[in-house]
Amino acid sequence: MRISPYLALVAAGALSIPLLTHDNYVIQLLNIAILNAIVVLGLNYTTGWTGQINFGQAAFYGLGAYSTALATKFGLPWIAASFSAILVVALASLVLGLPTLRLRTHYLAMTTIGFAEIVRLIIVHWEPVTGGTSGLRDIPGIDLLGWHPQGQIQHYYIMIAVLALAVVVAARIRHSTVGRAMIATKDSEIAAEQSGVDTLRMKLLAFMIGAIYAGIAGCLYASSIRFISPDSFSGTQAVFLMTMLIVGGMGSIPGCVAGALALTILPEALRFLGQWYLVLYGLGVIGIIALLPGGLASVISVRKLRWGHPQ
Amino acid sequence: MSPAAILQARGVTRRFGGLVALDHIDLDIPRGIVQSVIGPNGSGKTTLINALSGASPADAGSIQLDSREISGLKPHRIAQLGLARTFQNIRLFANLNVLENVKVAAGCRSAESLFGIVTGNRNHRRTETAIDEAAREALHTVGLIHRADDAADQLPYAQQRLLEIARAIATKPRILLLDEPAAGMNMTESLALLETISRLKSTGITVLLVEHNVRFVMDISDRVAVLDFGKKIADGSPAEVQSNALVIEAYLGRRRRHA
Amino acid sequence: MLVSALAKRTSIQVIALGGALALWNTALEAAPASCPSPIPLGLTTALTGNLALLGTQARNGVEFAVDEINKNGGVAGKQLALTTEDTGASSTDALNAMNRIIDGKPLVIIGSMISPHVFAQTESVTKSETPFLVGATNAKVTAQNSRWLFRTHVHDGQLAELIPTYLVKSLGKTKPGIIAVADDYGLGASKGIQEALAKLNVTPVAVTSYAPSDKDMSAQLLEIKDKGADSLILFGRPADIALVMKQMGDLGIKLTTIGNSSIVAQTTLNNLSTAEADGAYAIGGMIPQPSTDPKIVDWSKQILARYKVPADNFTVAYYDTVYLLKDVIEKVGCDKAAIRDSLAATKGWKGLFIEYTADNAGDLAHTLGIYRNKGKTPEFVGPIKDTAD
Amino acid sequence: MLRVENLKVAYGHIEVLKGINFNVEAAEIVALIGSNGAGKTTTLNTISGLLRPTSGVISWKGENINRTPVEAIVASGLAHCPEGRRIFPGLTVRENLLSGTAARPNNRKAIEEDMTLVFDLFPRLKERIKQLGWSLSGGEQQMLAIGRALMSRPSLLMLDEPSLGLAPIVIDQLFDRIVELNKRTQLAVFLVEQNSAMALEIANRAFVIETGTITLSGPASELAGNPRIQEAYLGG
Amino acid sequence: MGQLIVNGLALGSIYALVALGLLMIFNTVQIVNFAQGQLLMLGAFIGISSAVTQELPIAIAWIVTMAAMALIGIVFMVLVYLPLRGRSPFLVILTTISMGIVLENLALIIWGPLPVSLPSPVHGAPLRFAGVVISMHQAFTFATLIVVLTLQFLLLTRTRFGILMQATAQDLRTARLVGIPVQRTIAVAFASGAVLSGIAGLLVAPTYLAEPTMGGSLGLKAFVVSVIGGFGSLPGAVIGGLSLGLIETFGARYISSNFRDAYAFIIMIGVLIAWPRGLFGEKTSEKV
Repeated sequence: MRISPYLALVAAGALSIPLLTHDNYVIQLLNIAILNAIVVLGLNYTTGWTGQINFGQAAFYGLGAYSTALATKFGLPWIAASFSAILVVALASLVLGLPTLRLRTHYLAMTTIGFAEIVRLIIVHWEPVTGGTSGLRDIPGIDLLGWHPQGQIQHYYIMIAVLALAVVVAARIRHSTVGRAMIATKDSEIAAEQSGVDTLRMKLLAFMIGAIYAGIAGCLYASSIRFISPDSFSGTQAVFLMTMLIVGGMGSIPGCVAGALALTILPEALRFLGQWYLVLYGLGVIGIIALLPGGLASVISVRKLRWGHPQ
Repeated sequence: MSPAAILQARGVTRRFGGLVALDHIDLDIPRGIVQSVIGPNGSGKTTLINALSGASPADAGSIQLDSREISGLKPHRIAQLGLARTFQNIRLFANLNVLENVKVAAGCRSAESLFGIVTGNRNHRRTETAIDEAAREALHTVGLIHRADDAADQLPYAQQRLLEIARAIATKPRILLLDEPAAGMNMTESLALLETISRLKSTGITVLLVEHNVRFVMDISDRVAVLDFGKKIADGSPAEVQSNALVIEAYLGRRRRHA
Repeated sequence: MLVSALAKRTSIQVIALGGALALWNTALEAAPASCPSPIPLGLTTALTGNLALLGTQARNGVEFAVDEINKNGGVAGKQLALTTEDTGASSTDALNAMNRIIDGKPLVIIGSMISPHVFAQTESVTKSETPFLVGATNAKVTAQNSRWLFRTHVHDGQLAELIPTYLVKSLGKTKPGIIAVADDYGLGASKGIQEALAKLNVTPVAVTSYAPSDKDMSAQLLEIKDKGADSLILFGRPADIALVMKQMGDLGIKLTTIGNSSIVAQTTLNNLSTAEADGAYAIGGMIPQPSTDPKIVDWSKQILARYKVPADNFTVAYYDTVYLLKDVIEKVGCDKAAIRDSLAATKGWKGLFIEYTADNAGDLAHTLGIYRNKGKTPEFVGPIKDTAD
Repeated sequence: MLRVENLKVAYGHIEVLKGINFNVEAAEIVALIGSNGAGKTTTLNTISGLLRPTSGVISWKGENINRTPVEAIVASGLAHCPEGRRIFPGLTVRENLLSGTAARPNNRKAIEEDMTLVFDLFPRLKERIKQLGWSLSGGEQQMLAIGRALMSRPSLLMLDEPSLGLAPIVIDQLFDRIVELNKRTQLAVFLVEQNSAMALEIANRAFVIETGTITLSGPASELAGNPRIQEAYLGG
Repeated sequence: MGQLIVNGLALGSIYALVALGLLMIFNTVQIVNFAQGQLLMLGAFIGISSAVTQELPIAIAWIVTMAAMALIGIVFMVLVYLPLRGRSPFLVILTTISMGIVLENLALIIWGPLPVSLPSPVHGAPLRFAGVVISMHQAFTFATLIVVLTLQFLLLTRTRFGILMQATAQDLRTARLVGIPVQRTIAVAFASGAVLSGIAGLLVAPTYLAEPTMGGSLGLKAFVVSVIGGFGSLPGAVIGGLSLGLIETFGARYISSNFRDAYAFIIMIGVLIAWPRGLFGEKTSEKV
């Protein structure tokens, strides 16, 4: 691998964090940041590579979480529940994607917002099953062939492992016919078509893979935090996920991870700002969009940067 | 249908609102030749390429590629069946490097499973190697192999045009549609381009060359068709076309009636 | 005197501030030495997002009490140090906020009044073995089997029982329509109310809801009216309750209306005309507005002057919570388990309005009152106690 | 009146104009001819301020306008009738003409008078006054584009390929109008064309541009017979 | 039934007004402003600050609000539009969303979380026919919608400036070429778009109260309206707005009030699947 020394360094750092701190707060925050990173990596398939606006990612995240919670509460083994969650999310992505992926920009944006809102309303009002706005409590924990991880640190290692897998899969896909075809679809749909790329299929595939990433993260969320409620997967969260992608750098795998980590941890570091925090958050995002088109990825990337080339 | 024709168009018509951009165009392109389509600005040349390649399908008419009807097919299907094209206003993939731009096209017929990609199994590695080789070969053909790792949009203009051609030939086409490939090139670059086209022809690819610049196509073309106001006004050898009065008028304009 | 009536009938005595001061002074002498200085307190509450109003009202109660205590010499001679974290509007953020609070190792944590936030936080707090006092209204909050969790506000299970009972038995209405806000607060209550009505053999003519962000509730009101309702059960937040009552006025719908304390909240009444507000009933605890007790009136005025937001029942509950803690700490010192046990043994502790007594689940508040708007002025009609007491 | 000196323009890395020189004087018709991609439109767009030169000087009525805003250039009497006509499709004929007055004061009476002049020149436009721009024929659109440019009261009118996509008979009529306009009002015309035969017939002087360089220049009547012109288009 | 229609139309008028503001900006620079709802909220609060806090007469408060909104519109253009000219529409969408977050939280800091109401400019007993009640404010809201629609129509089609605005919208490059001061035209579009939202805010505050988070859902409804009606269509915005008001009201009454917000989105998605550019189409043309 080209950048293996860096990767090794990052991996060693990630694995040793729990040795440096036994702090539940830090580890729990990292766990949530890692889950966000997985969701944003998924969003990157749709928006970063294939160029489709998707404000439904938080809803897929939620669908994954609720499917897992319900399946495990129903008594399904954890492994089976996680697969059923992936299935549910993949089906939902098809239901949304098939009729709507031909739409462009603000029309697609609105459709995905609408989808997310409909999913949220169903969760809120299907109280007997979903627990409504009070959410679902006492969700069974992770059960990996009889091993039940306990405490934040054990969960942290599971999350890191899944994130690593998500990154490897993303990197593999990026450097395959599929990844190149996705980026070609974004850069010029017509040129991609005329080079033999079925762009509609690519959009759908990106949408589905992205949703599955969100579904897996949702599954881990439900089984590790063991409480879910609709407000964690709302439209506001979808906007935050999107800003993580933009701030990290659209299309860049390390950018996605960096963006998710930064924007999950930063709010905590800036808690002292109180109500001013969100004002500065919004202004910061605007600033990054205007001044740093490549996002954090263009700062952290070890490869040659391409400044000033808005996508 | 003449058995030798690789591409046959019959009555291809395209309207934009009230404007008839292509008016019942018939075209027979024999296998293995360089066929040019020329015409003044706005005569319908690019519209013809868009119609043939499916980018902006014809409203009426039939198009057959090697006796197979391709009108109405999606552009990517047409590309997979062996019709490739370049764009007059260059459309490269800005977020991919030069080699990857070509790889997109080189992989157009390889059906890879996601499972294979993710696990990196032997089948996948074999496909990737084949794509890599094909893409490098295409870059080699147009003389861009030394820029394989550069960002596509950092290339100089003429090389961007060559990259478009490399991308098109990486689909292993039976017929290659070139839309004004020399636009914006200087003399040396144009000559090099002509050489590349001859080389492509010698490998058995049929070329449909759309050009505004008549001078450019004369030496290389086996046949030349001329469009004016969306109609085909001439079709024949370069010499025939060059001396055709209708063609001269279409290009230079008619003298004014009272002049 | 309404308040004295309240005091007499429910044997609740409102603590006069002067009396309280005397109490603190005596407590000071018996101060256990084990307390750190300052004594760390944690609070998580919503200060941004669409729940900011509720969160702010709770925060005001805690902060006001802490400042007052500190100004008057602190707890056992030690100052209180309050750390506040914003939960935003999501339970994930609420969990993050809580973990951060726990990280600061506070002696006691005061939690949000938003039930999903508390659900998300309880496991972490329980693990940290820190006493956890909340005002969240979902009945199930105290059913989480946490020995560390206590609630100092009445819950909607109590309201869900009492509202139908009062409506059917005391007001004699048998065809109610229900309208509730579609969040944890309203939908939970709506469900409980329907169950309680069923026990009374009453079926609501219509059950409706509206989203917290909705502005127009006329469709729901017209449905209830068209279906021949003789009364309206209303459950929501002050902002939207005001809209419902305003629109009833606009539509000329006059029904006996009964609901939660938002009906008599200052925030609601500020936005209603006399006619729109008049005659509506509310069941709730510790509502400061109707009080004529000069101490409470003065207290309310101070809160309004300082925060520009009127005090509500949550402000009262959270204010009481801090004083309850003060008394407990002065009694048992700064041992978390001892504080927990002392809280669990609370019996007849007198707050601003009511007495707090712990039950097995950890619920401390059991006293509710019936209020009625006379014009734009709420009046106390009478007390009722929940069945658990 | 208009003087272009050593003008260079580049799109990114690509130099499109490689240092061209020419001038247009009052009441003249000057033609710039050349094939597609030679740099004709770039020349016009740079003069009217849509593009900025990399080097060289554009002087208009003695002032350097290299950095002057587009609307100020229009206001100073330099009108540009763009390639492809660019009629506002959703505006009526009248509204399109009105849009041409953007750079002058909103004097209703003067505007109405000028509109009458345009209608005198192109009576067809008057018949179509309430039609939307997109519904006009190609020739009518070209008339409208010229009319719109005239509404800014120019002293130099720059026409970019007015013959593009028009039938020969329509081109004839159009060029008659241009000549008439020039004769009647002393309006200078800078005509960019690939239809060289027609352009050379009505122009006083002409330049031939090939890949960003001016390769021939002289009185139009002399150039008309020059075999290099046909060569430049059709090859030898 | 009649009452439902009246209330649905009253709500729909507000949606239509916000959509008209959205249209003003979209029609000039092709930007979909996802912070339009927050502009409405600002309008409501500025109105309240002037009329309630500063105790200005209500008519003056309206004028102050509109002037302030015009200024805010121009600031908005400078912050959001100018730095992003020519960038992908996706980034513009995200920027306007971020701007919405900024405005909402600034409002929370400035005005606090309390819901407040604004006096209506009109008073008097409600109108009643055949059991249907129309409050004076509802009648005033209808009237305002009609006046605004008429003024907007006259401005865009009967004045030279309006025609220059339309020209700018249809072809920005040619607009520059014929000498239209496009910068100023765009500034006016942003200013008037903000003013229209401000008017909607002034109309919302008396009946629906004002609070910092009110913009989010109203803004979103305005997009639904614009999508259904077709972005950029004046009749589309009005017909879309009024019908959305009716759909929501009737859906809440006769199907279920729980899913009130879903009806709008379901219909929108349905419309888009059938007509990808909305019922009244988008005026811009896209070239291959």
